[in-house]
Amino acid sequence: MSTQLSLGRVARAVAAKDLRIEMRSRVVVNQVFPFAGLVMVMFAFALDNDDVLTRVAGGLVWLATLFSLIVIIQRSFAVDTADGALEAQRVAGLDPAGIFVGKALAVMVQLVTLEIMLFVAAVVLYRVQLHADGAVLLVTCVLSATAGLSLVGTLYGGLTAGSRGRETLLPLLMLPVVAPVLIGATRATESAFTSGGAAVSDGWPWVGVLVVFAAVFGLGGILSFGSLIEE
Amino acid sequence: MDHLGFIAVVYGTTFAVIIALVVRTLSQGRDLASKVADKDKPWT
Amino acid sequence: MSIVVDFRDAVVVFNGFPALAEASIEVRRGEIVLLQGPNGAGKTTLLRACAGLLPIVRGEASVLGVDLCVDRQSVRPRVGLLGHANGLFADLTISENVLFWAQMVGAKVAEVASTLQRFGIDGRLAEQKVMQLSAGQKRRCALACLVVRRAELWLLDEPHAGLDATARDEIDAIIREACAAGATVLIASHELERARGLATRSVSVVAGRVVS
Amino acid sequence: MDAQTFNARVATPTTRLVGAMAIVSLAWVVIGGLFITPKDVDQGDAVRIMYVHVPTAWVAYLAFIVTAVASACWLLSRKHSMGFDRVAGASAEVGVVFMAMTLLSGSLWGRITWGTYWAWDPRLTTTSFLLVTYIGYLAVRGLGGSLEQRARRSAVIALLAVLEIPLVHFSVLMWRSLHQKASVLSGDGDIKMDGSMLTTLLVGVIGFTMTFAWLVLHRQRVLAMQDAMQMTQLDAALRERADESKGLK
Repeated sequence: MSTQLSLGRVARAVAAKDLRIEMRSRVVVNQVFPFAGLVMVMFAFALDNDDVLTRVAGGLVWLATLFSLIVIIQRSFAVDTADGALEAQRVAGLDPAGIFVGKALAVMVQLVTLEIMLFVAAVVLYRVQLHADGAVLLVTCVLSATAGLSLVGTLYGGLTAGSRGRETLLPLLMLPVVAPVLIGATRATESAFTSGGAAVSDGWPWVGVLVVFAAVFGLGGILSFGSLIEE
Repeated sequence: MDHLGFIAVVYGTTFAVIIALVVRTLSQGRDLASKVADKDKPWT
Repeated sequence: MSIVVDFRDAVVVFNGFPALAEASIEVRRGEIVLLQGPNGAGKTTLLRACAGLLPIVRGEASVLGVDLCVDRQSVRPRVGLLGHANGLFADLTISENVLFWAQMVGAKVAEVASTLQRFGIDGRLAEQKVMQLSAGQKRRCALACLVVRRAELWLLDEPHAGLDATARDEIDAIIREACAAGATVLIASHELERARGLATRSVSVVAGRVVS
Repeated sequence: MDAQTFNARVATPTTRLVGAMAIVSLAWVVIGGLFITPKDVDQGDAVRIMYVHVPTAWVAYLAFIVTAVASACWLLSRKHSMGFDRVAGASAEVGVVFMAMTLLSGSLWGRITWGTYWAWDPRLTTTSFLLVTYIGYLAVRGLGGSLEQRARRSAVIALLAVLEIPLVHFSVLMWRSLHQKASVLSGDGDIKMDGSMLTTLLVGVIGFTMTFAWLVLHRQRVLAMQDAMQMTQLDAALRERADESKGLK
């Protein structure tokens, strides 16, 4: 007799599996990371002004993250749908909420790694400056924003996985939803960099928005992921 | 009337779109109603 | 509970087409039933419906005592479906794949090791990535996953397809062993000679119906 | 086989009444809005756009409330009646069209009054996000699968949109309030209305709501017939398969 496993254990196993697959295949590291770096360089070409770049660096980092999120989510579900493993997980009766949380966790780890790289790139390429009190804000902002992005991405990625036209449907569904994260994370990051004369303390209310966002969609995803991945 | 062009565009498109929607809905309905038996139309 | 699969005039629609058209079938515990019939007759749909993947549009259907018209979820952990896809993660090794499923049902690591050994997957082979394996090795790996999941009802769709004679023999042995351990098996196959030798009973699926 | 009748009409006395009321009040809006009402003291003739813009905006938001409520009803009702799902779908279809018209008339009005087609006003931004979200909702409805799955999936998406929209609105609000308030927006909507202007606006709201009701009722019946057609075709396909299996036996 098989027993239903708790959400936490399913989530841990799924997250470990996804991360191990990434460690082996290195698709995200070898393809998505360079892509995101390239986007940062392209922004510099397009804006072509050092002062402007320093001023909008926060927004560019989060835009590059959003573009990469789409690709990472598609990769995350391609791993499962390539040989029917997502269906096998459904047939095995795994708690869908556990699959949801696990995949979101794995995506979150990959995104945070990517964002660290992007912020280093911003310091080097766009000449932003970060002070100690800003660093605390920045870390909190990155963690809460990334949680929200990963949860929403996984939610809509699960819906579009295996359906026709998923490449185009995913951004259409996902981007409007993550708009508050883009706004909030960008403002908080600008405060952390004190770009455009912003004060570090201005950023904290935005972190509140990001936390609420992640909580709302985390709960929404746990409740609804099962019905979204059903045929 | 000032801004006659703008006002004409607003009234024109709004009502044209509504009429188009109504016509499409009616023709679809008429088309299907002749194929679907009355027992499947709870409103009749 | 001796009747494992019980379909009565079940209709299952796939892409707007009645792939199962008022099909009725009864399978008892411990049977190995061969489903034969031409392509498009509804064999795959019957297996997927048994796994609770497809909604029953009309008629009645129950699997392992669960009414599929009401609840298609709770039966799933107890059945194992091996379709055209193996459901494996290509970038992981065999033992990691099997371990993943073992974790999901709370099986012990020692149990995984012994299962792999029984399947002749040990040593260097177990540490190879799935994408480097042959079709037969992949199929064996997928069956090993079913074994560690301790499925009560095995639903096998063309398990012999694309395999050489040795691999087919190995798969037959695995199926017999599972059956001896108390599992019930439904096999859809074109390898009639081979599958008849394996099955305790065979039925035909014709135009969405089951004919004995 | 009982005799089947095919009544070619979709309309019922109720929808005819609603339709007639819609036509009368919309005619009133055109005549009243363009010719009878006076110019506004501040806005001039641009205020005439309001008689169309405000009611369409109201209907667009109403449509999405109807979709959300119908989706929740479908999920919560024990029987999962398909009627709820069809109302949700029909309402979203009509709502998307009205929302597009609202954005068009709004930006033309903005060009006259504010001097710009677009301003990052929270209401405007939220409205455009609502439009894109419900275009996505309609795309999800078109994904295929069984009727029940379509209903479940789209109901979940509609309710997720209910979570999304307040968050979008709030974050845009907070974003704009941290910057200096856009000066073009001051005085927006505060029109000194005289009797005929107010009446025309009110009749417009009633007329467009009636139009919405008529469209959703009819569209929902069309969807019901499409679903019934699917069932009839299934019956035919079942008979065909039955003959096929007899022939092969």
